[in-house]
Amino acid sequence: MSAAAQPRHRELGLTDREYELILAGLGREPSDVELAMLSLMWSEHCAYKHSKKLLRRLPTEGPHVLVGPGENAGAVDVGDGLAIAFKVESHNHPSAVEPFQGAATGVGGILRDIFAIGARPIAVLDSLRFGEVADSQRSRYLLEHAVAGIGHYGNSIGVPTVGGEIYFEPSYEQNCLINAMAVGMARHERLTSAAAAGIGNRLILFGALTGRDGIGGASVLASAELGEGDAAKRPTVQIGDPFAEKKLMECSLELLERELLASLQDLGAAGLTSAASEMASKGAVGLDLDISRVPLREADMEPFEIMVSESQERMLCVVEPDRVEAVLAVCEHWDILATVIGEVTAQPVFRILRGEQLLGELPVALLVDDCPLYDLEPQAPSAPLYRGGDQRIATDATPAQALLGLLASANISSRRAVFEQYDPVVQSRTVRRPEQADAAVLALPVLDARSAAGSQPIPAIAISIDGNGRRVAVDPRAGAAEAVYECAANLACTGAQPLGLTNCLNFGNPEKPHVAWQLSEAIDGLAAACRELDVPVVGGNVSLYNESPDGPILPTPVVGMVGRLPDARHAGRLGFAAAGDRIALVGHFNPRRDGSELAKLQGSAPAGALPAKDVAALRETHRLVREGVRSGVLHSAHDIAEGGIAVALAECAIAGGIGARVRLPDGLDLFGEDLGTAFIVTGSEQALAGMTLIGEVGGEALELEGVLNVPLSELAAAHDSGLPALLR
Amino acid sequence: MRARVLIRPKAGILDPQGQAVERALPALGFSGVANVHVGRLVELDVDDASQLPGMCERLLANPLIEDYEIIEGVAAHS
Amino acid sequence: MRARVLIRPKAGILDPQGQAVERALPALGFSGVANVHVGRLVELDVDDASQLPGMCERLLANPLIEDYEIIEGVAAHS
Amino acid sequence: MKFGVIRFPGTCDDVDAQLAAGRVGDAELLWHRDRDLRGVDAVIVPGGFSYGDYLRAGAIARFAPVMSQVIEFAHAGGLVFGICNGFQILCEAGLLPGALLVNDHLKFVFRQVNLDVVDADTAFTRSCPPRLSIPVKHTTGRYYSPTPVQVVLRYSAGENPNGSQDDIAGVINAEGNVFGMMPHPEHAVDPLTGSSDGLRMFESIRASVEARVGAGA
Ligand SMILES: Nc1ncnc2c1ncn2[C@@H]1O[C@H](COP(=O)(O)OP(=O)(O)O)[C@@H](O)[C@H]1O
Ligand SMILES: [Mg+2]
Repeated sequence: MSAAAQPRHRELGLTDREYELILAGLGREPSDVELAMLSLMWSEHCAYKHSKKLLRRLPTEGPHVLVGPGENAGAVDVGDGLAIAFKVESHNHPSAVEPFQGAATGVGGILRDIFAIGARPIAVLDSLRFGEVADSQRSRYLLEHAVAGIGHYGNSIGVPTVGGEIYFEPSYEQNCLINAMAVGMARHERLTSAAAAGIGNRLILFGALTGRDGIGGASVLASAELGEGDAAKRPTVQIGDPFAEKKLMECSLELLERELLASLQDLGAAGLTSAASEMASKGAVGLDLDISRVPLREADMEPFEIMVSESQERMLCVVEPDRVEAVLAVCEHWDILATVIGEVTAQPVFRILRGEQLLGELPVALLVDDCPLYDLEPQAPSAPLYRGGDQRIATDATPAQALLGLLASANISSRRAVFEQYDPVVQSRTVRRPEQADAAVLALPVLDARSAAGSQPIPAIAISIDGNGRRVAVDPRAGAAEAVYECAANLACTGAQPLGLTNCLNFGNPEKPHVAWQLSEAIDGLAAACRELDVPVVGGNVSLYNESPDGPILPTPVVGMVGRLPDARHAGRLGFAAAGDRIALVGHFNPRRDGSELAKLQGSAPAGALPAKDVAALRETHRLVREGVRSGVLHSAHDIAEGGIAVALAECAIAGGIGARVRLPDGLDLFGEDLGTAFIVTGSEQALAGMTLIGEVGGEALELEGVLNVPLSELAAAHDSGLPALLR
Repeated sequence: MRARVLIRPKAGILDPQGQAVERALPALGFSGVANVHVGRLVELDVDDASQLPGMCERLLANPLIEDYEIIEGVAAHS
Repeated sequence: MRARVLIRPKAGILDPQGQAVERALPALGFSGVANVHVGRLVELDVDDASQLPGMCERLLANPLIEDYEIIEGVAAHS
Repeated sequence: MKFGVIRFPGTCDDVDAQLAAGRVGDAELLWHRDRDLRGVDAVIVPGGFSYGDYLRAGAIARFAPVMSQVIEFAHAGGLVFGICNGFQILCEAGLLPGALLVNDHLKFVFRQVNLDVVDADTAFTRSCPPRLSIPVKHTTGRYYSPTPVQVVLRYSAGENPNGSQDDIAGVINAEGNVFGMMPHPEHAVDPLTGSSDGLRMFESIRASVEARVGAGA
């Protein structure tokens, strides 16, 4: 359909009813700039119109919560006056178009959310989903470029990328998922709000020039007038400049450290429009913004383009008039362009000016609060969401063949080829990097000669990110809950107690009843698991309409969790530690094949629900492992996840570089899964008293008595070469 | 035939490399420089020059963010 | 004046980028390609073209590993 | 003794280098616009992406105002230690021979590698054991020199992460006072974060500075 064929508000994604609400709220027709601003602020991305009501089901309070959902990132108290801020965000659609820049700017965007609230970013994690790499050239391309983009941004800005996860399923073929999580640290008093405050205070835009980047939907406002020769006026892909953001980050943190700012906000989706109107809304004030002062990369930009540009590496702050000089001086020190572009006003109205000329005048509430929120119409689908895939492991494979096949498979093989492209150690606090433990561990205080020599504990945090869309598809409620359990289990393996979590809800079109059902069930599952484990949700992100002509993606809630451990010196490891250590299986383990990796690789469609969990037992198991690791009596700990107990044992052996001899309890399914419930731990015989002893560490092979006996070198080769072989 | 492909950031696309060079030059005493852009150069021998546009579209350039220009029949550089 | 600087790896120095392109092309169905090299392109407006060799020597190229070629007076690309 | 750690816009491992050097002496950061080295006894040009590594790694940083001071300091015999991006900058500045090229596999690589100390008789390696475990992390680490150079560190057999000529990981100038290496010893100074082998290099520098002072140099 051509641009002229339907009313402009529809071209901009507003329904007729929404447009009527706008007319009623405004009492007149909006101008071009106003319409562009409103259409973006009323978009799913900014208004959460299909998810906000559901998100209210998530528990958001807890004794450690310092900042809950609503600010740029949530934050929890980790003691000693320190706060940890964190959030996960998606950049799925830009990455499907241009994976390198899409992923890079995804990292850049989530980092800005962290330093916008006053925290210094100390870690990045990524959660990636692609189509089946073994079959898809496109998925290999997307993976390679997305990983390079994440590395490019994180490595260049000096924030370690300490963890992540990748899954491959056919449903992500056309719609890959690129979620990035960032974690920051601040002293409590440094945490900053985005709320604009102080009538007469100045609004300063600092950072990169404003160009036509990512103008997206609003570009239809120009398209009517765009001729063939006007290619230059078309919106462009956002390009990330980590060098610019490095300076912007240092500059922002210095401005806050010197207490020069009344508030600070990053520019993300919908650029100046969303950043400024949200600052005004939070502060219950108005703003006058003069677009003629906004420094531009291209001279001939239209007012609406300036207001909705998504050029990266920009921040907005509110400053008292007598501090403006000082702010500009700090910006100059960091080689950062900074310009006063407006002022805080008493009337809660956002006025857009070009010099003296008034281009737009919108009530802040109309922009930020008045978009209608929709009730979904969930309906359970009649057919299963996941119908199984191609067979890649023979159904009559021997246990040894199945184990080697799993270790080399796309979803289980070593991620080394990916994480070697990320710097995990910059900032000198990484105590556990990828493949050393189930969660990343970062020391909080500076590590120096004194900490090394002293006997004082070195408090640390552990971070994990998880979410298995296939299991959520099998059973949305239980699958989403499993993501929470598994993150908590990962933390337990390092000795950490969960403090809070963030989540990114990647789903299809919520206007479709079965997608609405997935979303609603998954949120209920998340909420229940959070309550069961006492982990509040402090923030997150929702990415809907992840669809292709083949249908929606698997429902993919991704959970990022942060916990605390009292002493980094006792952070757990997953690898077997020493010959002679006893091995125990802990937990109320109820493994099932349905929905497991082996079932997938053997081409069988999952039937029924995921295993029911005994939550009291699960909590107790996590506590036991956590305490055992903290006290040092456990020499290693690893949760049993995808691939079941056989894969978990192999991973412990590979990571430790030492074999084991194990006798499994009768009737235990070698490859069944029950995520988050059970662990392989090692220690002395006394340390493991009361646990189910299953074997002993030692030798050059993994032997499961009467079942299989495979040399360690063969296990390691399968695990290490799996992904590179698929990528070739 | 030896051919040369010049690949440059599309107009309007952020070019941080070009900016960095432009800002560095005055400090070295070079003035009167503007509009610096940094791109890529690919030189190759091709049997069939009609394949060049396809190669550019599919591999050498990223048409979403880069323009390319094909120069056929340049002198060989050893 | 708009000028163009072509910077290429010196002969004899391993050029893995050129090799990667050369290896990738046949898989995309392009044959008969050889001797691929990947370098850098710098385009800029200069008031005084006599400054160009100095800029190349000091900043734009590293003469130890790269050769450069200056092309003066090219048409402007918007 | 006092180390000075140079910070350019885009430098990432400056604080890490300062912390590492701080374990054996005093260490302070120097800003790229500084025009004096504040009396430091040794200069560290740390890792990261100075000026975004745009154009060529290290190409723009070498012209920063502070670099003229570093060059003067080096010509006067002062100890200058370039790590990763710092090594690239010192090569670009002509203080060290050779150049760093993009890795043969074209990707960024982070890896804990073993290094053979092939010359323990330098101001930077005198306290080092024959083998060190230290991480590398770079995209442009393939060392190349058309002329013979004094090699101090090599990647142990089979561990070359970037295709560098003759497995070279670190080289020193003819005068023995300017040294550059691609691996990051500042990220190997505490067993808690993986290894403390890198600390030996900072200790070597301190010992060398103290020996000079002792000798009245
Ligand atoms: N799935 C979710 N769970 C909890 N909080 C959420 C979720 N999705 C969004 N939020 C919260 O809603 C607010 C708005 O999110 P978003 O628009 O993504 O923020 P920003 O514009 O700063 O990136 C944030 O405070 C975020 O934490
Ligand atoms: Mg934000």
